[in-house]
Amino acid sequence: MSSINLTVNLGQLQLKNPLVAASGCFGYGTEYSDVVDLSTLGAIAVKGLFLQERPGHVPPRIVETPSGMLNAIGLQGIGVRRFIDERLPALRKHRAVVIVNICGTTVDEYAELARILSDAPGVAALELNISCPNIKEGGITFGCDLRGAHDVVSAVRRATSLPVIPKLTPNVTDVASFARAAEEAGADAVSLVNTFLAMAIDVETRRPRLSNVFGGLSGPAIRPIAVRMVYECRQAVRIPIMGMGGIMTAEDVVEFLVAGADAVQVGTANFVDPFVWPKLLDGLTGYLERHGHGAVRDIVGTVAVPGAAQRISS
Amino acid sequence: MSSINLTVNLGQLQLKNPLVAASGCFGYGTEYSDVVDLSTLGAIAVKGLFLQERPGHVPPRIVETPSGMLNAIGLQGIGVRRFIDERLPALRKHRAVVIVNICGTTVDEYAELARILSDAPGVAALELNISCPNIKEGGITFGCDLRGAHDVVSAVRRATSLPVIPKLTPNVTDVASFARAAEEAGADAVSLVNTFLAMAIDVETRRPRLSNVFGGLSGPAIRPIAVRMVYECRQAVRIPIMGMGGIMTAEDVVEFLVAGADAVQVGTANFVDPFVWPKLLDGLTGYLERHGHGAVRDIVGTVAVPGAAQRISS
Amino acid sequence: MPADVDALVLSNDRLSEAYNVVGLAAPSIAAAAQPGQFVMVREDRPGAPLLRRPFSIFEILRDDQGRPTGISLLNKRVGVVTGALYAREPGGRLQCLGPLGRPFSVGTPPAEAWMVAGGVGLAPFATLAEALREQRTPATLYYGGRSASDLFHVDWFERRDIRVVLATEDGSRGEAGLITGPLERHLALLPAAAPLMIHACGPTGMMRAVAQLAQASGRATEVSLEPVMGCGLGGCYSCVVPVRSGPATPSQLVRSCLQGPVFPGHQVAWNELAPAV
Amino acid sequence: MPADVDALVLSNDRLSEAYNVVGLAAPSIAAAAQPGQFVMVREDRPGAPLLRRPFSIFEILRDDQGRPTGISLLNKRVGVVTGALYAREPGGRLQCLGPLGRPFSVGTPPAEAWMVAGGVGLAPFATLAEALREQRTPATLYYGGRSASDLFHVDWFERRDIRVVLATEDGSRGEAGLITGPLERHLALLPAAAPLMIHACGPTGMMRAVAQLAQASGRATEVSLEPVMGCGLGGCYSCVVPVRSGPATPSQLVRSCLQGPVFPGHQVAWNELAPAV
Ligand SMILES: Cc1cc2nc3c(=O)[nH]c(=O)nc-3n(C[C@H](O)[C@H](O)[C@H](O)COP(=O)(O)OP(=O)(O)OC[C@H]3O[C@@H](n4cnc5c(N)ncnc54)[C@H](O)[C@@H]3O)c2cc1C
Ligand SMILES: Cc1cc2nc3c(=O)[nH]c(=O)nc-3n(C[C@H](O)[C@H](O)[C@H](O)COP(=O)(O)OP(=O)(O)OC[C@H]3O[C@@H](n4cnc5c(N)ncnc54)[C@H](O)[C@@H]3O)c2cc1C
Ligand SMILES: Cc1cc2nc3c(=O)[nH]c(=O)nc-3n(C[C@H](O)[C@H](O)[C@H](O)COP(=O)(O)O)c2cc1C
Ligand SMILES: Cc1cc2nc3c(=O)[nH]c(=O)nc-3n(C[C@H](O)[C@H](O)[C@H](O)COP(=O)(O)O)c2cc1C
Ligand code: FES
Ligand code: FES
Repeated sequence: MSSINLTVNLGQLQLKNPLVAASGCFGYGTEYSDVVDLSTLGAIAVKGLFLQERPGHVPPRIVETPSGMLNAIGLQGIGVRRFIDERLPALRKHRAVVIVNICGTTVDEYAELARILSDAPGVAALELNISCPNIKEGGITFGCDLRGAHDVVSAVRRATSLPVIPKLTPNVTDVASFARAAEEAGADAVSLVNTFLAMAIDVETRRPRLSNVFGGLSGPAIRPIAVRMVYECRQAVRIPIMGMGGIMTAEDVVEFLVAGADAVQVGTANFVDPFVWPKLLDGLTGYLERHGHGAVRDIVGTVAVPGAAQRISS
Repeated sequence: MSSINLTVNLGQLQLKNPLVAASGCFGYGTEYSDVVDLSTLGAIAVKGLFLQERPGHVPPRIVETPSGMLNAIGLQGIGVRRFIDERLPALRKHRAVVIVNICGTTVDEYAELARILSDAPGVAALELNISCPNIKEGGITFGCDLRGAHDVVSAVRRATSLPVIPKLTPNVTDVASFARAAEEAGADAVSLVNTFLAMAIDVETRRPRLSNVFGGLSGPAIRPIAVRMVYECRQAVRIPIMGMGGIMTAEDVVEFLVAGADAVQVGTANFVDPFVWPKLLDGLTGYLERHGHGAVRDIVGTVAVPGAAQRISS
Repeated sequence: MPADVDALVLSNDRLSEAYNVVGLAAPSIAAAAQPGQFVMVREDRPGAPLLRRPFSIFEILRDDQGRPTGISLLNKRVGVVTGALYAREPGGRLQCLGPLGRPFSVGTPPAEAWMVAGGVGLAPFATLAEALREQRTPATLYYGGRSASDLFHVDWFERRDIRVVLATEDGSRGEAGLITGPLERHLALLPAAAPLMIHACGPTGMMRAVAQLAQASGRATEVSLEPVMGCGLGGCYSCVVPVRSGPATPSQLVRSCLQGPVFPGHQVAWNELAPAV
Repeated sequence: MPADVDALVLSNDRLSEAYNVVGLAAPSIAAAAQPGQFVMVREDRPGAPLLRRPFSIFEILRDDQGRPTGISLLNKRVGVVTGALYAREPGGRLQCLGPLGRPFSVGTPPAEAWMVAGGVGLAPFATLAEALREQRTPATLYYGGRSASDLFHVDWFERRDIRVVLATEDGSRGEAGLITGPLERHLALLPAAAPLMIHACGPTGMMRAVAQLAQASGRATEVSLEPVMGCGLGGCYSCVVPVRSGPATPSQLVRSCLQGPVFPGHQVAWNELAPAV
């Protein structure tokens, strides 16, 4: 490889490069060990976990939309204990850096999950899913309420010494205020964005295309909104940001970094091209070389914005 | 034509069909009189007007994104007086049904615009742009604040007997609460959605692709989010809804109607295909015939949603 | 370990207005493929649909020495990507990820194998037929369609010593009616002691009927389901189907890209299977 | 009144790795087109870019009787749509909306017309050359490019009795340097009394230099600007350029799809013109 320094720091957590697999788009990681060398990723945010196993929603669970997709998986999952017993050992064997994405229906559940995972060897950080639009209780209810978000982060902060990274929903008026609330509550970093709450209707049957009626929009369609939100949060907080939403190419990775993300997550692109990871890494390295930068962090937040520019609303 | 009843009622305003040109995407209407018979449209929402002329933003003002576009025109416009003198007569000659989209920086300005336009012959309704993401003052500041939205609508309601249709921004946590506020303040209908605040960066120059830094995302990319918002508002208010966001085909028109829109607006599609209007009308008529419906209103809000389904958050 | 092959289109044989067979250069997939496995296909051009689409591997293409050089897909045009596969001219390219999924089990004599295909459900049976033939397992293809013009490659199977039983809904070829008609009669005639495995692929209603007929006569089945699939690799959890491990146990939603697409017919909770959208 | 023509691609003449000329069947556009007008082009396939792209009308194609049958576009490959135009084979289709915009003014003798083209800025001058010839207006083409291999259709203009002056930056054809070099010298030589109109199309820097040279010698210019355009019909207000009606009046942003793309050079507020992104 080249002499470029690809490492990034997310608070206490140092990653070997800024490319992280997004939660829910990479299974528990082990599913991809055949096609991706898991140790080459900055980290893997595994599929969202509750304390308990969950069956998820009845299919159809996904539908394609223009330059995007809706999903309503409903957080089907094996629960945190089985994850620790059945998946974590294999992830460690593959030398994967594991960020566990956790989801609860109460503040206590989040804290309990954090405690359980703190004792499990091989967990690098906790991502708090306070933004899943696909479940009835918990999840997004915390993510759409500043107080709720603050409470969840504080509780988890007290329960663990692992890095705590709340994941913000874009379905709010002012995402930067949530980033600030997270920072104040002691988050090590924030990640954003989760999916946009959306809906698609089959006009022939006049029924929703998803069994759950609503689903979350991801993919290139949302990228311009996600980039704006990362930029806004960069202006609002000092803690590191993991940016995501529609990243498909190395150019998209750079766009998020330049907007203010310290690292990026890649979700939907895994479905399109599971071999995307080395392409992203090579493309990013090539970009940095071409522009004469020795380190990823040299370009973070460097978008040249004329002084006057700022969010118009609020 | 067929025997299908295409008329729709938006409160006091009856339209001959549910297809309305979206504000800012059809100039002042007159620009299109060569390619579209303006009298065949349900109505035309003309480009947003302030009391005064406005120069708008420095170019570049648009940029294409995956299945969408960003715009930051900055409401360049000729002001309400010149509109009345220079454009309204021609629109009347073409027998266009004119909805005037108005924008102010204060509540009083909205009211003043409403008074001026109430006296102008040939204005069918007022659309209150409380949702433009592209100007610094006014606009979206009202649209992101329930109180502000209520105040603007009430003030305009008192100032005019024309139908009053606030246009809602999607850049909020709970769009339905804004529809309710509008209804309570005496709106005849609501239209939604305006564009999503977004940003695109040229990674080679690391500068924003728009001179204004931020722009509004429109086009097919946003359709699933817009459909969800129309559905949510349909559950929340009794007043009619004009739905929009990424409509390109007759199938998309039906999707919005079925989700709960009484009429639809078509914006970005005009740029792609200025001859889209007869295609939409024929496609809609064909759909209704094929499904044995005698009137547009028979399908409005008919999406079959299992009892349990409802917005998960808030 | 699946490969993603930027496959050259070698041939495009249009069988009818709706069906075609696309030949693709993909030696690595061809060499690894087992009967019933699938590939995830996309077009690599700006603006092509985001998500890949699943297709059964139809034939294994071979060179003069019998070495695997590629695969073909039996395609039925129903939407954007199947439309593109129908239109694709030789010389073009398609991105093919595979082989994926759990294959059919290939029985050995004295067991017999019956394959039941409806429409494009014929796709996984060419590779299965060849594998059965290699084992010298006596095999029958039950193949149904709307009319004679919907039945393809019948002689392909006959040339490989597969007994073929046909049915068309309009009676234009083979027996009039559904393919489950002859299947049911033949099942009744087969001595209970004669071992048999039934493999089915086609419309859900057909597979369900086959599984129930088989169960009633105590026969094992394998069905190849066709849910919507987002990734094919177990990453997205979109492709789940309800299966139960025992007749009384509650069903569980399992990923058909990993645990399927081939499932024991009696394990599928047919009542809970979502209708294809 | 513009038409949207689903135009058959008649020919694709690749001039270099970057440039080509696409011939399109579009009789109605061809019949109505005036020199300097443009069309808005898109591909009608799922996933094609949303917005149309503007292209000058290059040639008017005619049948044996001289009746207009179509148009050609001189295309320079820089991105998605220009890439598609480069790749498009005869037999394909392109959606063409036009003719649009304010044309060049076609001078009459004794006035002379000088056309100044840089790179793909040659595009609007084929139709202008023919119109000038019809008026018997003496015409010169000043045509600059990076090197000889960037200059095309020179003999096309010569066959139409256009005097051609060439310049290349590397000196491989014509004069070495920028085309404004010979232009400036020739301007100096032209008697002040001889009427002249200068038309320019090319990189912004070139057009600006031409407008300033001309103004310095009291000559009128028309420049054809190339801003980003969203609709071409005056609907979106994306294509604005700063123009001023008098030297002292403040500039106004006007839509170049309606009031342009051709503007009097002295009206353009060159300092305020946004750099092409
Ligand atoms: C394991 C597996 C193997 C398959 N093998 C074959 C094969 O060999 N040959 C073949 O032609 N097809 C096969 N299919 C079905 C094929 O994947 C779908 O027809 C295809 O995804 C449709 O894509 P499209 O872009 O053409 O349709 P779209 O434009 O996406 O949709 C058009 C219509 O098809 C419906 N549709 C979409 N996906 C599916 C699906 N998975 N099943 C049924 N309907 C769907 C949509 O709801 C819509 O009504 C297989 C599916 C699976 C899961
Ligand atoms: C009135 C007019 C006439 C024109 N005539 C011709 C012509 O005859 N032949 C020809 O080849 N081109 C012509 N152009 C320029 C042409 O429209 C652009 O090159 C084209 O829009 C690029 O589209 P794309 O999809 O290939 O590029 P994209 O993939 O959209 O972008 C690729 C790159 O090109 C840049 N770009 C995009 N639009 C423009 C633009 N309008 N001008 C300059 N750069 C741009 C982008 O910023 C980007 O860097 C004309 C433009 C105008 C306004
Ligand atoms: C199928 C699917 C499942 C997802 N599941 C989760 C999840 O369990 N937890 C979570 O925090 N985000 C989940 N997400 C959101 C993604 O992690 C990511 O935030 C979003 O998809 C935007 O990124 P992308 O456009 O790159 O996919 C899911 C997304 C998809 C498409
Ligand atoms: C170029 C452009 C200019 C716009 N100007 C206005 C405006 O002046 N007032 C307004 O209310 N909405 C304006 N909009 C928003 C549209 O009316 C519409 O709400 C939005 O584009 C979504 O619809 P679409 O996806 O069909 O374009 C503008 C949109 C575009 C693309
Ligand atoms: S298709 Fe993604 S998990 Fe099976
Ligand atoms: S290109 Fe839309 S107004 Fe000129």
